[in-house]
Amino acid sequence: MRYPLSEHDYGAHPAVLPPDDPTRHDGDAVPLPVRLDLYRKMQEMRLFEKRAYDLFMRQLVKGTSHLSLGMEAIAAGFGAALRADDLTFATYRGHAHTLARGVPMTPVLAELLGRSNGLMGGKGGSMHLTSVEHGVLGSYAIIGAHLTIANGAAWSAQYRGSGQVTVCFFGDGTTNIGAFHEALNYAAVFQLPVVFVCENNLYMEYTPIADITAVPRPAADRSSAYGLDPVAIDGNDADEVYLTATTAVQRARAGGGPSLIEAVTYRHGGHSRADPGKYRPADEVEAWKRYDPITVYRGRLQRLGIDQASMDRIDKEVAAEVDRATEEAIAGDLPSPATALTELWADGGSSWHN
Amino acid sequence: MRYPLSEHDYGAHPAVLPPDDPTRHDGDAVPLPVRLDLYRKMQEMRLFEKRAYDLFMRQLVKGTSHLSLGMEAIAAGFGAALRADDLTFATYRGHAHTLARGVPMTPVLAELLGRSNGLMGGKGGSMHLTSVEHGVLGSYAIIGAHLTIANGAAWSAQYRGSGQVTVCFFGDGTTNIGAFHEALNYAAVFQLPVVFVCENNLYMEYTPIADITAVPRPAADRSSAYGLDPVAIDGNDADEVYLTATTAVQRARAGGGPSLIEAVTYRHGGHSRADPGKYRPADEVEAWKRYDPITVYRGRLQRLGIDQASMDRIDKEVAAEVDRATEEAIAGDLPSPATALTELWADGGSSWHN
Amino acid sequence: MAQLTYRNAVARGIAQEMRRDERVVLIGEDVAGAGGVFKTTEGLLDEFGPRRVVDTPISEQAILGAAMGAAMTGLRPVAEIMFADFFAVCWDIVANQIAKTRYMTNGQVTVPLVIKSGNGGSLRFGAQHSQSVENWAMAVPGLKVVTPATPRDVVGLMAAAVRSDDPVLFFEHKGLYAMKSEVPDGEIVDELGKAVIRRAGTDATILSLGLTVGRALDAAAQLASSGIEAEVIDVRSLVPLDIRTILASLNKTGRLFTVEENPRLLGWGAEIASIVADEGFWDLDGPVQRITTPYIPLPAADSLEDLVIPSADLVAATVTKALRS
Amino acid sequence: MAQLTYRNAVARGIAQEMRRDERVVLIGEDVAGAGGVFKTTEGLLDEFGPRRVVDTPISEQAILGAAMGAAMTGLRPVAEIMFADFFAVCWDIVANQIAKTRYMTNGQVTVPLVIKSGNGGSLRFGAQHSQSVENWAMAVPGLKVVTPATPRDVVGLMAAAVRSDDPVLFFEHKGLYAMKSEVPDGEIVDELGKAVIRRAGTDATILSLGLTVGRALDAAAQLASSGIEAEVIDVRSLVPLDIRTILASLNKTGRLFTVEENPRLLGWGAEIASIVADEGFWDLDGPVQRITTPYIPLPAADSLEDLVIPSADLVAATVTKALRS
Ligand SMILES: Cc1ncc(C[n+]2csc(CCOP(=O)(O)OP(=O)(O)O)c2C)c(N)n1
Ligand SMILES: Cc1ncc(C[n+]2csc(CCOP(=O)(O)OP(=O)(O)O)c2C)c(N)n1
Ligand SMILES: [Mg+2]
Ligand SMILES: [Mg+2]
Repeated sequence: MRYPLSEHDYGAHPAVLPPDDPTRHDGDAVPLPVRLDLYRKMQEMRLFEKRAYDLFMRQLVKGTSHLSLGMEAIAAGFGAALRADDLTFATYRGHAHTLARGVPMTPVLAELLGRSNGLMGGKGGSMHLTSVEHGVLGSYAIIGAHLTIANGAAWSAQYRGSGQVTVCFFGDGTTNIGAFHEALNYAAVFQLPVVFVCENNLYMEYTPIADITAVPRPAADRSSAYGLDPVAIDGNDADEVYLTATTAVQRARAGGGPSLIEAVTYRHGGHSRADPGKYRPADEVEAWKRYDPITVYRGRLQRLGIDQASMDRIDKEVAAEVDRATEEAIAGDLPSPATALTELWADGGSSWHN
Repeated sequence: MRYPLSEHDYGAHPAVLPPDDPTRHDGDAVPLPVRLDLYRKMQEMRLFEKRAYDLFMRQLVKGTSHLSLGMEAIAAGFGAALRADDLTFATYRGHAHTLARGVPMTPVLAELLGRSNGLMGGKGGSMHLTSVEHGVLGSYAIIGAHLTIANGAAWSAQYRGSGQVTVCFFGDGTTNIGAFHEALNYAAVFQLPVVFVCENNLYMEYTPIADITAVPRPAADRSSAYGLDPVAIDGNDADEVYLTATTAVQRARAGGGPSLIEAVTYRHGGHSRADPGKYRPADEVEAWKRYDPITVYRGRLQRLGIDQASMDRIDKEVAAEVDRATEEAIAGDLPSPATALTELWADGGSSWHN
Repeated sequence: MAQLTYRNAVARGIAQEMRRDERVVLIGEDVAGAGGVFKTTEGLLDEFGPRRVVDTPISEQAILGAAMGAAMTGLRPVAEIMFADFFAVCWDIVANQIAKTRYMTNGQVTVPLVIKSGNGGSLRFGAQHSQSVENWAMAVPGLKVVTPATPRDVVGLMAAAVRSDDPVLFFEHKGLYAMKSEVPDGEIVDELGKAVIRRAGTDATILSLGLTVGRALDAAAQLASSGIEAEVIDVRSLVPLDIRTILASLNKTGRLFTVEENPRLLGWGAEIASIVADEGFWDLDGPVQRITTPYIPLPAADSLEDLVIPSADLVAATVTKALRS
Repeated sequence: MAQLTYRNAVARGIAQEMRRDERVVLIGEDVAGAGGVFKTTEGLLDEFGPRRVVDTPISEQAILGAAMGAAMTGLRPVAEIMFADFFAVCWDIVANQIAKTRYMTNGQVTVPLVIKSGNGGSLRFGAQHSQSVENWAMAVPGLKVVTPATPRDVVGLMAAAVRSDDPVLFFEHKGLYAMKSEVPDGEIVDELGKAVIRRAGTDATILSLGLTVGRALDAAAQLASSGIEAEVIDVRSLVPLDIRTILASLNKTGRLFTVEENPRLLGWGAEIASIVADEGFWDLDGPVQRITTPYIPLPAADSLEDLVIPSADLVAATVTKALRS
């Protein structure tokens, strides 16, 4: 028998380091407008979540929330590869994925603040962001389930002949739960138009993924169990993500069936607001903070001839947007008490008897 | 999208045929006494289950029951490879696995008949055979769960330093349920002394496994997802099973961790008593009936110099044993009504209030 | 008007709705080629083809997740969970996802699906294949819960379930599959949330569901011969619950009995008893009594199983004793 | 006698038992290195080492299956399911395997294990992380079910749970983790199945559990100032249930109220109300009333969550209205 914590002290496991060459994808065939858009999107996610964190510290965001600071390239890269009517499924760590689809900041932030102008009127909260209008079919907070639900959306798209592709995001830790296995097999059997994206940030909550997973690459090393090709990519390089996403989405749309993509990344902060993230080797944290997807991308744009000033302008615009959203969210009313009892049923109410 | 029943009519899928050379293992290093024991055990299972079927037809066995006629080599081969104190976990299709551990026929048959001299006094029935005394830690009727429970027994053995190995049997269809995945990963992470045995009889209930599984070999093609070696064997050859079992069990006992073994076999009859098994190509059924594990083994013993008469003697002894068990089971009393309310709790009762 | 078995009525109800609405699809283990392990979906593959009637792997979470995702995006799936006991392997999808998503999204998402399942005991299948688990579903806000007791009601309630824009758990009773009775020709559509008075009476109200409807009726017949006129109500729908019919009956009879197949603790009758102890308190002439399977898993042996599931005799004896004391 | 938080009391209770009995082991997600996401197992890895305190993958079925198999073969595991909502992903292991195996095997197998879990709302975690699901467990024969309301009871009931030869579901209330109060020094061991009268009274009996104990006590204080003396009972153990204490109180007060955090339908109070409507019928001076979270999933927004979980004010108002009418 093997007990990981007999092999190393807690937090003293071997560090996993990021790639060291950020220029690898400079020459990739990604059109410049797409690249500028990717940059802007990542900044939106970054500045939005930093603000969410501040508001948390000011106790305006209650409960918990899970940030994806440092992981923005994945949501951004996939967002850019999708058609407006494509469908996405995210987790409790889903702010970025929601913004990626074009959902405005105000309702998202207002939802975190529990206001009536929140995306779900305050009833869902940070962990359940949903905007059907934008193809954001929900954020799910119990590990595993939404992979199976994503299959259903893909099945329906195929049945209805809509040509929509479904993309489902989840974490490395999620690859060890039963629903992952059922969903992947099911998608492969029926050749569903769905792309599963494992955001491998190397940790479940406070446990390194390597300690509790039988294989080194939690998703890619499982692909063959579903007859799928193993795909592991640099999740901090928006171009690598974007191109991989484009291929997988096109394949799905063309009837080529599901894909499973493992995008390796890192979260800058803790698992959730309460967590300082102390269980991670310092050199690992440092290296990944240096290999920040926004830094990587800004460097690339610069090498490709975009001047600092244009990028600064984007940053400023985004910052202004975040400020505006903050004001609008804080200005939102509390939900009307009556709404606590609405929308359980399709008739709008929650009555259980006559 | 792919719909298997668009590709072929129901029951008209490609046949999967057995190996065609039954002599391959004639020269294997299996001692003759073990071989004679394997033969006897398989006959016990066979004749016992044929009798169970008759009693079913006579409406003495109620409810349902699942026979493993044609699959005996697996339970027998593993049974012979185990130490008396090793632990086994079976499914609703578990008569053979129970007999394999030395549980006498009478209480097993009496349990099927719902008698007080049944293995569990009639409270468990055909699908839940358990004999702790013989290391038979239960038969489980809901797909998947017992793989996780087997891990617990293996963990405990390791923790207690007992040196026991746990063996867990399940079907091909079971490889698509979530608990399979969780159990395999868990066993591999903690390097538990457990052997998982997938009895691949090519069908779940009435659906060919190939139609609803993403890979051709439902267990072996998943091994690498758990860092395990792929092992697929001829489940109708008791020697191949026995030798594979011995290796895996020794490995587990020596601290080498878990194994996953896929043993390919076939059930002669339907899934359960109600099922005539009509969804299977006729040539497939015929070929596998010819490649009957008992026929294969009798042929081998004959080639190895055992005369027909000795084998007939074994058959007769076993038949007499089955007759005796039948009499004893039928002579058993009905369970006393009071027992319906006993043994929910460790205090022997079922009270929920003071 | 034709005689139809309860099991065939299931297929008829589904077929009625599939003919009407292309968005209705059926998935589950062995529901297509084999026509269901209980033969409740026989003929549907032939009529509607492999695109609308789909066999799945043994992956209950994947099945219900697929149904949910499809329901969220324009289909109206019917999914089968073969034995209701197996809800336990996919309860997250049912209780945490299907039931809660509309509320959590403040109504953005609608989840119109039906989960049909073989529920209940009396077939000697033992503890893991015999449970009555309507009460599991009743406890989770966001699920409609029905149990038909007759072939006619199977058709009518199935139609209502498929047409409902909310998720419906449709509990078929395995012990009733072989029951045969008259079912009117033509389309049958019921309304969810309506109990039915199966026998009128003045002395006691007996609530029943699924298998226990027949037993309650048998008990009422016994009671009548000794001068007690019991009113037997088939509750049919636990959510929504037809409290009005129940309270009106109690108002007439003054005594309430429930006949529940589920084990005692928090069986469906507990909720109704608690409602009655509140809203019907001043109508009660005596204690509310619940007749249930005891607090045990079901034993496999026929002799034991027959002992523990409430019988007509037990119902009659309980009512008699209560009314005579 | 030291001040201890409810969360630290959990670790103290487990440590007390681990010191006493080498067979006691602890498994769960992040329970070892991190000391639990709610910090309820802090210090246990340091004291007992990585062999007895084990971090697992996110595999709730595998965790509980491992606990069950180990319990069947000589260990006495404590397993954590982080949030009680997650019981839905492993309900098969709990409800169909752990609960039923002893009965099905006619007593051959004993399953002495504890499943601890963070239950309940009030922390603004939303619908999938806030449920009170003791009632799910109470409905399944074969599971003992406890919910401590104080740090002292956490220790005593944990000890009782670990020493029980039956499986025990130990519901910690997340909203109480920060609660701090006196806990006696030395070994504390309670008995399962005993309710506690937290405040004596003569006019009404208020049953409470977990988070609602404090709210019921606050309500009783309010009521006292307007001349109503309510007796507040902390039920503590749903299975076994201390009916005697409840009926004795009712006998004294004549009125029964339950304060339940679970949503209305088939909350734990329904069972008690149904028992009282039967066995306590002649003691009742008026309707039995249940105060529960409405029939909804919990909303995330603080303002909405506070509205729907029963408050002291709501309890006081309900009792006042009932007694004054
Ligand atoms: C079934 C279930 N078990 C446990 C949890 C608690 N939990 C929330 S997030 C998390 C870690 C998930 O890790 P991963 O999948 O890697 O995603 P990440 O948070 O790193 O993005 C856990 C264990 C849960 N939400 N659901
Ligand atoms: C969770 C669950 N789903 C469905 C079933 C119904 N069922 C019983 S046996 C069976 C087929 C199992 O196939 P396989 O694993 O290949 O075993 P075999 O019966 O062929 O030995 C099914 C679907 C079940 N018992 N449990
Ligand atoms: Mg992670
Ligand atoms: Mg099979």
